[in-house]
Amino acid sequence: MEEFNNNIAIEMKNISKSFGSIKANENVNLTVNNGEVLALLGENGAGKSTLMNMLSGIYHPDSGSIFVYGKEVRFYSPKEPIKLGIGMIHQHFKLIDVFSAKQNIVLGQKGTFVRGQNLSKEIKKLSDKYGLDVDPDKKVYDMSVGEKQTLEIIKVLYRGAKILILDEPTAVLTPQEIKRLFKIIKNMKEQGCAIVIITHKLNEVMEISDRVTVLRKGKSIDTVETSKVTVPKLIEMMVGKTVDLSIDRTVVPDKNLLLEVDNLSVVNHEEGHSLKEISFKLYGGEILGVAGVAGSGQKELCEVIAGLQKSEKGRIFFESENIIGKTPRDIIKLGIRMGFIPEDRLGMGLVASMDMVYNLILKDYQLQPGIMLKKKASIEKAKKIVERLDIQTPNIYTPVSRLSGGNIQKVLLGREIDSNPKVLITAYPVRGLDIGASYKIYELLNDQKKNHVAVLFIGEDLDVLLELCDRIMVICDGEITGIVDADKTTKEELGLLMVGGKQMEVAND
Amino acid sequence: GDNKSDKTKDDSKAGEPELTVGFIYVGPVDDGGFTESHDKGRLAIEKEFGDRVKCLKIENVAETVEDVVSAGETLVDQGAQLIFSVSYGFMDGTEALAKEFPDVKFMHFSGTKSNNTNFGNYMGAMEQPRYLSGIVAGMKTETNKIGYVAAYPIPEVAIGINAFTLGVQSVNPDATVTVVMTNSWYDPALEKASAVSLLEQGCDVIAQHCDTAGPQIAAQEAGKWAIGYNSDTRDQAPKAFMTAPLWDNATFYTGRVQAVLDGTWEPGVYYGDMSDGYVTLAPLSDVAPEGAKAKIKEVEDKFLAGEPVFVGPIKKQDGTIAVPEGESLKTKDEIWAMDYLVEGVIGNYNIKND
Amino acid sequence: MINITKREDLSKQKGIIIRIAAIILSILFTGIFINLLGYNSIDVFYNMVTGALGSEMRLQKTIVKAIPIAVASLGILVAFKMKFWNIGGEGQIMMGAMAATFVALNLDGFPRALTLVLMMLAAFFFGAVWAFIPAFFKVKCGTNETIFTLMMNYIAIKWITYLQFGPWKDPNAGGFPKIATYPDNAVLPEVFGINIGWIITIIAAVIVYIFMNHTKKGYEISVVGESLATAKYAGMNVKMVIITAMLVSGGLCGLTGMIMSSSIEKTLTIYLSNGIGYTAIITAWLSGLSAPFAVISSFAFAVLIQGGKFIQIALQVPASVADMIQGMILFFVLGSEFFTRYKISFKGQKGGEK
Amino acid sequence: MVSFLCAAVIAGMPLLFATLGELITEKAGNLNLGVEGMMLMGASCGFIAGYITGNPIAAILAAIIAGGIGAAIYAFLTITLMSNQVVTGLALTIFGTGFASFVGKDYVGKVLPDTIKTFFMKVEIPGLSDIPVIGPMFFKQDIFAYGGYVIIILISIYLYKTRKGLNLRAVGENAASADASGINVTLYKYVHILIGGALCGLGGAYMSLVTVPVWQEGVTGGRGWIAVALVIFASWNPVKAFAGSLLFGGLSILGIRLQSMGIHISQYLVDMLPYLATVVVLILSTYKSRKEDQPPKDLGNAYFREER
Ligand SMILES: Nc1ncnc2c1ncn2[C@@H]1O[C@H](COP(=O)(O)OP(=O)(O)OP(=O)(O)O)[C@@H](O)[C@H]1O
Ligand SMILES: Nc1ncnc2c1ncn2[C@@H]1O[C@H](COP(=O)(O)OP(=O)(O)OP(=O)(O)O)[C@@H](O)[C@H]1O
Ligand SMILES: [Mg+2]
Ligand SMILES: [Mg+2]
Repeated sequence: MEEFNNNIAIEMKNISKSFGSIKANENVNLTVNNGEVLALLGENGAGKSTLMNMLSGIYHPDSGSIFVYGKEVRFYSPKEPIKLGIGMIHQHFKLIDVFSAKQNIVLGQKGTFVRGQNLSKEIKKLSDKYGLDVDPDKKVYDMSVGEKQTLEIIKVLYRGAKILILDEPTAVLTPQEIKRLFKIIKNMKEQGCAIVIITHKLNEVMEISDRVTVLRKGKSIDTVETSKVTVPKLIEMMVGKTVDLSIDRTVVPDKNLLLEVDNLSVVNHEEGHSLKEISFKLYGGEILGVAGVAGSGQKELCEVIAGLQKSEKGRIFFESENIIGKTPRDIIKLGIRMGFIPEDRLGMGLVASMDMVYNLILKDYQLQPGIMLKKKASIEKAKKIVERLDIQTPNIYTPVSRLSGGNIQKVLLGREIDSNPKVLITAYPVRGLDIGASYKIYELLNDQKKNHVAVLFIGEDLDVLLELCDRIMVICDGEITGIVDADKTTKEELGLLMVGGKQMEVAND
Repeated sequence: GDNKSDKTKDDSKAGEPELTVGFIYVGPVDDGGFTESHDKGRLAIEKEFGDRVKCLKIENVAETVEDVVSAGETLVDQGAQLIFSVSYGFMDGTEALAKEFPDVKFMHFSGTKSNNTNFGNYMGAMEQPRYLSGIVAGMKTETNKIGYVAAYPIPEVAIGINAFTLGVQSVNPDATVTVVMTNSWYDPALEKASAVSLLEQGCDVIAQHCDTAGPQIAAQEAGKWAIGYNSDTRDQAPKAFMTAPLWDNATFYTGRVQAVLDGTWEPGVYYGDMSDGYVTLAPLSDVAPEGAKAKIKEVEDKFLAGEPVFVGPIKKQDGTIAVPEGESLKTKDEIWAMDYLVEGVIGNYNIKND
Repeated sequence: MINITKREDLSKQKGIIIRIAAIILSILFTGIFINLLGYNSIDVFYNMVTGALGSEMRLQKTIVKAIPIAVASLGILVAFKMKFWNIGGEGQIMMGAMAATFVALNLDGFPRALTLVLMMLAAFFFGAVWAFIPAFFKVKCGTNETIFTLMMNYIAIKWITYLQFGPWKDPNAGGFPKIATYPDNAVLPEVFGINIGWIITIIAAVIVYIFMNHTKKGYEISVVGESLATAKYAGMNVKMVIITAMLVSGGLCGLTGMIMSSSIEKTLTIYLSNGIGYTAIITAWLSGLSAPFAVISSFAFAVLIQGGKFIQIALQVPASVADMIQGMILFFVLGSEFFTRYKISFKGQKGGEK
Repeated sequence: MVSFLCAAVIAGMPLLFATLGELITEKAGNLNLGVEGMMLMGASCGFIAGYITGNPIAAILAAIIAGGIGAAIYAFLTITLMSNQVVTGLALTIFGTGFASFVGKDYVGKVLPDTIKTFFMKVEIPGLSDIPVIGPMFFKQDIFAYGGYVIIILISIYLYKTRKGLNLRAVGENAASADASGINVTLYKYVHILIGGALCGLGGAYMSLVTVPVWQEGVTGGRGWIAVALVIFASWNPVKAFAGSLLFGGLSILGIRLQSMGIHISQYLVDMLPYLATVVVLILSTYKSRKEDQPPKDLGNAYFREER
């Protein structure tokens, strides 16, 4: 017993924290041992990030106590936890873009001068130890998401962290990158570190964690050993009831060609990505999945179809109209009904500080006659969407930034669906959403498909792609490496195509 | 609410004043230059009349009609019956005020407008002491190059430059006067920098028609000599300061107030000269050239006797005749019609000709 | 331990209470400060308020001062709503006034109404042009508008200086560098003793309110201000939106210039704008970028200005004290915004069941 | 020509101090438009202290403190109370101008004691001052200017070579990230805004103690605004700020130089040059924009830890 106690890295007791009237955490308890991975699970807004932010000094608990290695501590800023060896990797990276890796690593550290050679050597030693790979002089703005995450990890390790917190680290990673990350986590665990990981992907929980703590509505529900629990049981703990996790894929008869992309090339100078001579067809009544390593050209593909990017060459036919070179405005004015759910919901799809009504007008106002803005219809529409998609919001006049990720996504999806689109482009629509919300979204997409909408679904979770889509198009480095039927392929095959495996036979019918 | 304001008044009064006088100033009263020289007149009123006359002033009024009218209205609101507005740029504002308050008397400095009921203007024959200061400069210069830091290309400035230059040439026909315009009445750093650049061009005496002592300080730092303006600033550059043409507003202002108290005030155009003591030349300092004192006395006596400053033949910069031989500019209007610089001046006056 | 949390929804009542508390506090603190400077703070505040509002004439003067601030604030807020930091109001006012002056001086003999309308159009147009230049470079190459618009102020003022001293110099002004006074048909008429600028202000406020809140363009401006990417996503022509908003913003500032030049000033001078372009930034911000509140905050600021002028005369306080009072009150009002957005609680030992 | 360059250095010095002050402030993520106000506070207080004590060090300290007090008001409002930076800066200009005029009321036109004048006299640096052009331009200046050179070097080293400088840049780039890295964002902002204010105060004091040297209302004559522009002109680089200050100093006296040489060119249009130059540089700089030359990303934003 004594020995076990010595092994406790973190103990959080009766932690409470409110933001205004919202009780984000209420008497939460949590224990993390050295040499173990604890998964922290819960729906959106359950209070996971809040709890961990208190451990990293970003927030200060209203009440309760925190023990680190058996000693009670009080954190008033991120500085103190860093000193105690607690490192957190936030969901949104906390890196300085114009700095090099090296500069980011020494940020906030003791010392007078930014050292050159020695520092690089130290970093090299550290990355070798954990099997990480980073170029110390590369600027963050030149890095891929995976590299940035690696940098975050090295940053934490360089500070001598023995306790590591990862908030949704896999949400933006490719399967390969996730695999690598897990290897690093296991490596660290073997070195005796204590690790907390927050993720919405239950298979990851099963794979990596030793124990699971579940939060629901700000309260800690239970902690169980991973080996003694099943996925459905975890979901029940999270949601409070059982949830059906099957996606039914109906086949819609008589598909008609709605969108044809022909020999399309795009260069994105800003981010250095591109699309090279891609061609494919999208039919009404199907979901075409797009798989690929992050940054393979998914963003460019969506944006060029939506008219937000210029193309170098090629054509895009909507029904029979060539919409290449048309701006979103032209497309709207042409009466083409196309829905687009971009990757960055609050940055692109919605106006964060505005309420639902003003966010719904966004897509309608252009077609209103006259110069005045007419809100009435949108108010009705907002009410309807709230009801139909079961959006949790105080009222339709609450700024959308106040809603949770899942509800924000529903607002966006609700708006795009409401315009009765013929083509719906969705980029990572469930990113960061909890299980319940994700399946709600899948259901909505399936409904669209049944209504003969052509859905382009950019996804990252291969299991979901395989279950949800009719066909899957794999892109690698801006090129199509294959378009395959979802029920005739495997994860392995997709994985191979994603890293540029040989061109597969095209399943265009 | 009225109790309160009565009380405030009670505090400040010791016997009701017979007259309230208002001053509208373009700068702060302690600008060490133009506004301060006029504020000395206000202080003289306070000293002379004590409790009989109350003085109100407002500083930093912008040269816009809006600001001037607003200041004037508030002064009248506070009981002013005689208002001096002390900047050329206040002319239109003062005119509007005179129209708005026919019972209040307005005096505008340096302007050209007036009426015959309640709006007059006043100005001084600064060309007289300027001419005298030119004599000092002309006698002092060794390089025969004299610098002149001026504010704006306007008649007042042109008259000053011309009078100064004629003074210089009366004792030193070979000397030239190089003019630099700063386009500001008041920019200590720029005025000094202007003087520095003149000194570097070989000028060894710096005169000025702008409000700060910057040019004199520059001259002192270069080991050269200077002629000030507005106030006797010999403390600021004791090794350079030779003399300065000055205003003496005390007599004029107290006289106007006395006239109002006596009921003899009349509007009209006042052009005070050396015989009135309205403009003077500061006593020469130790660095002034030998013999200058006598020479100045001689010319000053002529002026006091009524001789004009601008006596023909006077040539313009381009060599054409401005005032033919045998003629001279006598009245204010004749003098203030000058829109040229005289021969011997290096510098540009009329930018329309650019 | 002090704990600061963000407020979610502040009730209107509480918001008003906080703001009133801020004003009371600012008066208290500023009052102490004034006493430290050696003045009686009760007198000062009493006179500031009565000086601005205490009589019909004073109220009129305050309104006259509020008019240009309000119209310029309306312009500024349009740009600010788009997060385009237009601090070029000053220059846009000047260019608007220049255009109005050109019309006024060249269309002598036209009917008054027509002249005035043409002047307004010209002023709006030139203010808009002056704002268009930074807007154009913003959309073309993404230049920083804050500094660009600031520089445009200086360029405008130097340009007007050039006109005033050069090509536009009134030949009938006796050589003085002033631009001719407007003929009567180019002067705004008065209603209730105040120039009709106040009617223009109300109309402009209503139009801006409707424009920003009830038109498609206004909506587009808000969206562009919040997120460029979203605006593009929604098919907005972002460049056109930016340009349009800046044309409106600059146009309104230009109109301000017309009102200023054709109401009281009746001419154009380099001092015309007199810092209104900067003041309007403050008032626009304090209004929360809402048109009706911009009018109110402009009026409040005018009370400060008029009150400040008044105490200079009534209490003979130096201009600098009025400036400091203005600055301090602004500090408090700005600081009080914090308490409307955040809540402070002091945590004792009550937390955590032991 | 050399004398013109010399004069340009002097004209550029106050700009240099103020620009460096604003640069440091902006590196901490704060845009302070109160430069003119802080310069005036420094100019008047520096002059008064010098006049009363006759001690140049006291004068400089007073200027530093005065500029710092102005900056402290701004810092408290924008950091702790998170008020809008642009508007707070404008209010600071109003306040600072009034404050400087008020305290300086009785010192207008007063003459500094000789101890101060001699202290700030031009001194040649042996050896260096003999270099053609550069020598007389830079190494025949007053001790205050030499202080300016030292400050440029110190700031450059601080910003680009030290950990603290790195932390500072991080605060300006992304306050939330800096905070999460254990940097005390509030402290960094306060300290650097105060240093910035102190430098602005020094810029003002250069005018009242060296350039003119007298105290007069509005002695800085709008140079504070130019400094704000210069920071951008210099793309947040202290060395470029020096070059920019010289250029602007030179342009500001170009008109009068031409006049004194008898060259006729409309002065009003010459006066426009510095502003036109800024605009042109502003436009050109967008064409070859390196990410490192861009403004600090968090410039103008208040930081609140619990904000999302
Ligand atoms: N900075 C904040 N300001 C206000 N409220 C907050 C803040 N952070 C969290 N909350 C509140 O706390 C609750 C818990 O949020 P938290 O981010 O911890 O959820 P989470 O479990 O991490 O959700 P997700 O899975 O979506 O990341 C939310 O409902 C939210 O209302
Ligand atoms: N500024 C805010 N004020 C109050 N509550 C907020 C605020 N921002 C977020 N929240 C709350 O925080 C909770 C979690 O939000 P969060 O943005 O973390 O969602 P998320 O699902 O994690 O989305 P994402 O994956 O995009 O982060 C939500 O319940 C939301 O209501
Ligand atoms: Mg979270
Ligand atoms: Mg989240």
